[in-house]
Amino acid sequence: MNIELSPSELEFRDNVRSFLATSLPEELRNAAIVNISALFEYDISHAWHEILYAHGLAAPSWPEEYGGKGWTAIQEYIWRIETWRASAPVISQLGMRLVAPILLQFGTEDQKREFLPRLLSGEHYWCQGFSEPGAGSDLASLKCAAVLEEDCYVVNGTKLWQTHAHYSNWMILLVRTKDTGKPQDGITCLIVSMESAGIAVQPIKTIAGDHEVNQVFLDDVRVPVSQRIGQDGDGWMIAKHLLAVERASPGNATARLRAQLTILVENIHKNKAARDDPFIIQRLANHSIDTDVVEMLELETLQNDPHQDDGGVVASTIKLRASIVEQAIHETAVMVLGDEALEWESKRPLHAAGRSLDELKDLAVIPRYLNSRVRTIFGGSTEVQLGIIAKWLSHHQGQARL
Amino acid sequence: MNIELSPSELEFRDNVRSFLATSLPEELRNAAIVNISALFEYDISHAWHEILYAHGLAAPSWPEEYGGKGWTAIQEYIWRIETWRASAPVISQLGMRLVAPILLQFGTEDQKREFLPRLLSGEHYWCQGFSEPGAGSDLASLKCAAVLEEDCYVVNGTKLWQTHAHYSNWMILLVRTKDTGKPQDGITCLIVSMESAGIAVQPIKTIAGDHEVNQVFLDDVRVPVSQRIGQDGDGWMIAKHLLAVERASPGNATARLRAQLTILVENIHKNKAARDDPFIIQRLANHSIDTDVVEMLELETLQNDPHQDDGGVVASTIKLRASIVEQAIHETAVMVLGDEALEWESKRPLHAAGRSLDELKDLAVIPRYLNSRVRTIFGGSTEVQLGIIAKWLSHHQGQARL
Amino acid sequence: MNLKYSTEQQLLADSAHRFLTTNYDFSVRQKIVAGDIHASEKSWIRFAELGWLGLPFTEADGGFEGSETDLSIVLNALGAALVVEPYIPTVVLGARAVMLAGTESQRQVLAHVAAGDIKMCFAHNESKSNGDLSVVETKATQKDKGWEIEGTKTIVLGGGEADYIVVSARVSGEINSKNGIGLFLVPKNIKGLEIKSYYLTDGSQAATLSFRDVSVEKDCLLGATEKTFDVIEEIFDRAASALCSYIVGGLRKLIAETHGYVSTRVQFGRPLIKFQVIEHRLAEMLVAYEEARAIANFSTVSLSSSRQLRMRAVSAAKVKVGDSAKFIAHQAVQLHGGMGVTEELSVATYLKAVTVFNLLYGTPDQHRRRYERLMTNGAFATHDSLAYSIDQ
Amino acid sequence: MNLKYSTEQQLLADSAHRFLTTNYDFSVRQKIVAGDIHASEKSWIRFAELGWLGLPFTEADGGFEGSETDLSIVLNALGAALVVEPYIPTVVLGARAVMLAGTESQRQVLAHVAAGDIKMCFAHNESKSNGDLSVVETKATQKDKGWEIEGTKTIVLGGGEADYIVVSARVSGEINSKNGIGLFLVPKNIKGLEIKSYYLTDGSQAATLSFRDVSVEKDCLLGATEKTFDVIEEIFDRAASALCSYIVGGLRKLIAETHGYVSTRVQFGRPLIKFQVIEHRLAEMLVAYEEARAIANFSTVSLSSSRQLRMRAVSAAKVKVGDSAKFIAHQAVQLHGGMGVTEELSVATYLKAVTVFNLLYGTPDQHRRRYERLMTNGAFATHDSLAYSIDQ
Repeated sequence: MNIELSPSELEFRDNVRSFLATSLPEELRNAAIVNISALFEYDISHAWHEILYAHGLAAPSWPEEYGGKGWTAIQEYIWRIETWRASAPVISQLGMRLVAPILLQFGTEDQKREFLPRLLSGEHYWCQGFSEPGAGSDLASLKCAAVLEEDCYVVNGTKLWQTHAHYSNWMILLVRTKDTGKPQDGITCLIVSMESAGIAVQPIKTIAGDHEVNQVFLDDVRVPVSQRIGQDGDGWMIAKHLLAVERASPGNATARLRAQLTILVENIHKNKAARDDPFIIQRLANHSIDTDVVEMLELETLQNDPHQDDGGVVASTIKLRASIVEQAIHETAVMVLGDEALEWESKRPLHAAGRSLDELKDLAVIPRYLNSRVRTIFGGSTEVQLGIIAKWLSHHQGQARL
Repeated sequence: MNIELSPSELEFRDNVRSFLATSLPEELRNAAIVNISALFEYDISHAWHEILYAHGLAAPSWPEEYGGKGWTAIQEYIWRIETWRASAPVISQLGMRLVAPILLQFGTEDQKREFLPRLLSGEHYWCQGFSEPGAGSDLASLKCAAVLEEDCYVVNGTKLWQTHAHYSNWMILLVRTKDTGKPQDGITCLIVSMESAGIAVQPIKTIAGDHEVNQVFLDDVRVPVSQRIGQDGDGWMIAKHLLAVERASPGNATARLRAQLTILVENIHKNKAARDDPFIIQRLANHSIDTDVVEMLELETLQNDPHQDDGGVVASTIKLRASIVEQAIHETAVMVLGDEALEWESKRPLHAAGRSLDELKDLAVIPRYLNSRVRTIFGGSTEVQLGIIAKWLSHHQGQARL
Repeated sequence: MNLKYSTEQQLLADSAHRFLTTNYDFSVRQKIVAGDIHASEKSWIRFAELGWLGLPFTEADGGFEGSETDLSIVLNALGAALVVEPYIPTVVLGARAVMLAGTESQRQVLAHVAAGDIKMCFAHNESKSNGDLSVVETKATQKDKGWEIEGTKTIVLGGGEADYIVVSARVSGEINSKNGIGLFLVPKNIKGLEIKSYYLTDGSQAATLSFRDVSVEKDCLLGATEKTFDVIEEIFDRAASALCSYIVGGLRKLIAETHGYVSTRVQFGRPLIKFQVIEHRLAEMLVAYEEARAIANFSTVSLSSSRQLRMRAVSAAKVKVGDSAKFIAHQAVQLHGGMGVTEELSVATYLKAVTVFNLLYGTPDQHRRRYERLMTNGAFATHDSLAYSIDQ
Repeated sequence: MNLKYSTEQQLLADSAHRFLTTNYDFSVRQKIVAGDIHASEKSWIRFAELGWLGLPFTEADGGFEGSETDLSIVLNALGAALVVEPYIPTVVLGARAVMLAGTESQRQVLAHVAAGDIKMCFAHNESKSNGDLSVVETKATQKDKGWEIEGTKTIVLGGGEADYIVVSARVSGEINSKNGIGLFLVPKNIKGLEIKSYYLTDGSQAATLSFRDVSVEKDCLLGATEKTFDVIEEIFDRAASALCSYIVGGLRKLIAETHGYVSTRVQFGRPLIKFQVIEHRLAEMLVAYEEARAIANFSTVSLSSSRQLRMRAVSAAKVKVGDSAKFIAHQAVQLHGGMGVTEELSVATYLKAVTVFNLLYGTPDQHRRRYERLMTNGAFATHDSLAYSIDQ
């Protein structure tokens, strides 16, 4: 075993670094630094999307024929580490990393031609209509129903937790098209224009005062059959595939953590009491070691055969640990700032609050801590991950990986 | 609310202190200080029993007519705190605090006359035959069977975890006398002489090399019906009663913890690196605060009406926390001594190893840490306690105590 | 020793909780935080009518001579409802300074507090304090007719709503000398006082108070300056203890809310509480609550005891309640899943209140260090029972 | 970058585990710990035959030129079986000192090690060390024909079984100077050397070595004294990393044992593993194991890298593996219930091995502090990928 990058990989990294140094506008960078919500605010991520698109870097991991660069997993990894390191925003992952692979795998040629270029250019912005009130971790119990009437599905129901639905023009939707048999078998995947008649988006304000997620009501929404992905009843399989794709995001966890660590280190440096506090330094060291561990686990996955699914046990381990480590980092950030962190600025997005960058950095600390609580809830809660891991272990008769 | 003792209670404490100062022999004290197992070694606890008996203090909480002093709960509390504070051994609790209340409550006059005085004097030493292989937390599933033949029960089966069975001359035993109906209904309580034919005691060596517990095999052991406690089938009720009595041991948890803390403080004082280590001092402060909490919870119980059973939720909380705090104290003790703790002295009892008191104190650190692991297992594991607490909370519709 | 509530105290607790459950539920609180001043004022008047605002004052000062325990009971109920009005700044801090150090004529303000006419605050913290109570840079200079105050006070709880401010200022000595600090009772509308009001994480209100050449009368000085540091230290401890009682009330509510949620929310065909992991998590939350409750009571009973016992008990409580509160609030959010991080349910607001709690009047780390200092200086012995405190 | 085992390495792992499962199960280990010297010697010879004892040596020295990864694979297998023979003292410590600093003639000892004829140890620690590697009070004074060594070495792993001892002694400088330390290769039966052998918690063997006027030849000195501290530091790191690989093997076994136990043990009518709390606990143990495994690999690959990366990686590993190991061992005992604390099952012995692990070659606290120093001194940047290490 060895851990070092090859000379050509190091050169690739240096090229990424210089691209970022010249192409990332300072105002975007400053806005990204004080971004508090789970995703980057639409105004900054979209602006960055356009810059990347202009440089052919909107979706570098896509195949070249669709406008990507066909990067290797290690190159993607380096890209992520470097963009977070440079405090660049991350552009919407939903379209780029979830919708696109589904279209590539299951979409018709027409669907690919229609949607992939607009996704790449940023003209289309996507949200995901999977969860419902009462169907989150337990996706198979979803109730939102679609009835086929001639060449349209007529959809009725409610979806919950649609991130950025209020900015989106398209939604990828799971609906129930059959009520009998195994609940998993009656699910179908549709794509729906958010401008369709009968769609209402209701904002949900979350713990730090952000409007990031929504509840989406569908009332007799007509979706042409041509906007079905795969066959009727393929929804569960597509969702599972999407989950597997979601797992393989090389460097996502590490890059996020290293970026949060960097902000924390900066805050500790600014604050003499924190700098001299052995307990703060101890916490920082623990966070750094925990991040080293997450990175080792992620680096190992770079060599994995993407077709050899391990049931997600490694992805679950990484997700579980990275979530907890990130929460702990934000707890330390609150400790470092102390009671100075308590002033609440309610303007959102925070970067538009008309305050100085230094003030914004302090004002971001508690909102970020509060928002970090969702890390162990969304995207598969810690409890769900432990269930997956336990199942894997029993399946392997208690034998862990060597 | 107020927390202070009354002047007469303080006077009582001072009397206990002077009694201990004059009556506790130094060699017993030194042996008790390096006692590593869950109970005090028989040789020291029995010697101390004889001294207490001579002073009429072998069972001060018993009613005066049976040789006790009829102490109040607060007096008992003070006694416990002071005896641990003076590093006195604690005499066998099984006979004094478990068998005696059962005899007082359920025993015949003959049984009381026969057994209580000998228990008090120390002539009889008891062990408990409840658990079995496969029936620990799940006591109702016990299998050791007794068949009535004329005026004797004939007992066959195996009991596990009999503490000090190898020093005992009597055992209080739960047996199955009925195989039909609810498993709880077919259990009967017997008292058995350890000299009975058909009893074999097999030592179990535990993690720190101690011989403290045993497995007891019963092969056609004949027990006269006159040695049954209560009626045939009363065993489960008696076990439940015993559990309730066991819960009300005012000061037990606090006094133990304060004694362990005292040893830890002494070890830290001796060791300059530990004394100057902010992390060690932080751990010590946490242990001390945790002990303060356990004591507050115990002090509150002193005013409880013993007839008003709360289902054991407070006792469970105290047991759960005290076990964990004690384990953490011993982990710190290992850290304080560092690699100097690693030498293993296998002689048991440790106090008889022919080493100096200072050496013995160091040699006791790791065995004590290892033995402390049973705290969260025996006497109702942490998982069992959480189950009791959860049940209570649901029974009270989620309303905690004010 | 007596660690149970009396029958009267049980009644007080029941009535306080009942009153707030009926009149100050989460929707009322949300309205108040969104700016409904009328609802807030109405609540404050009701607090006065219930006798809560004058609870600890002597009868002569218009109060009810309530005990520390009585006060803790009201604070517990206020915390269960997460009341945002400045009860602690007014009754526990500002008024307490007057009680401890005021002359008879200065104490006249207390009757107005009890009646609900006057709110107060305690302006001591400065940007350089960093947890050290002796740091006072704000200056009070003696002028012919009185004093002139100059300086800035930060994170003054209730500072934007207070009618009267108790402000500390240095009369003599170095910036961090325990001697030479004066406390001054100042009305809010005095010339030269600029109040910059803002909200904290949980929607409660605080302010930065800037004193620019503020001239006050001679009789605004509270008590002798030699004793002022002790007063400040006691108020600090009383504030920390009051916050503990308040948040413990919130934690109890949070457990009830969470228990209710997991009992009704169905996943994979059964209520969440039927999953053993959830069941045990709730039990762990209850254990943490019991610990917090017990040690908060220790701090309450310590307030009328010796200085060293008080400091030990308050610091133990602030550490343990802080850790327990964080655990319970985090788990409450976790068990609520996505709903736990919306502003629709109250659970997110309780987490915010817990966050504020852990940063005010000493963080758990700061209190742990004070506890360590007391322990290593021999202010208490770890082998003694807490009940031995009286003759130490 | 390559973080997978090669096919050959996979085979090495399989054969090592298979060999020890067959020939060194828990009952064999118990016999050896109880004093069966014959069984122990037999095992040692087999280790030699399998090529484990000369694994890292060059071919010229009688070895197999195994990589750091190869060595970690064997260590992992040894840890799974909790092998008590002094493999680490001999191969990783004593022999490594000779490899790093020995002359060709001194290196002749390595072939004997590889053949299983000679065991070694590394005697550096002293009672005043307290984690500081530069502390050497033992003195080496130059005499006409060679050196005279005087001093006492404590907690020398394998010190009672070693045929050759590498001992550090001060040639010049202050007691904690990094300069002026010499390493000497000394046979066990030399005049004036008193070896007080004893057992550690887990049944492995250590000794106190007292040197009283021990005269050694001139050519016993290993390498130049200016470089000796670097050698000692590297051996310290290699020891810590080896211990990590060893104990990670044990942890994997411990999880398998625990999984097996809770799968068969029935309580309240069903196997323990059917209780969700137990199921999730096992999952948490696996997560802790994965963390330990991954970071131990980081330390392995760092050993042939720069000094700073090595120190960072080894300290990160010793901290994380230590914490994970303690968690896993505690939970393994807990889930075994009463059986977990008997000497009948192996689980108690694994806890003892974990306890020893956490006290040898730097405690988690000591390594955390070294990691902190590297971090705050800028030896690495927290925003850089571990894979960037090469050009830092």
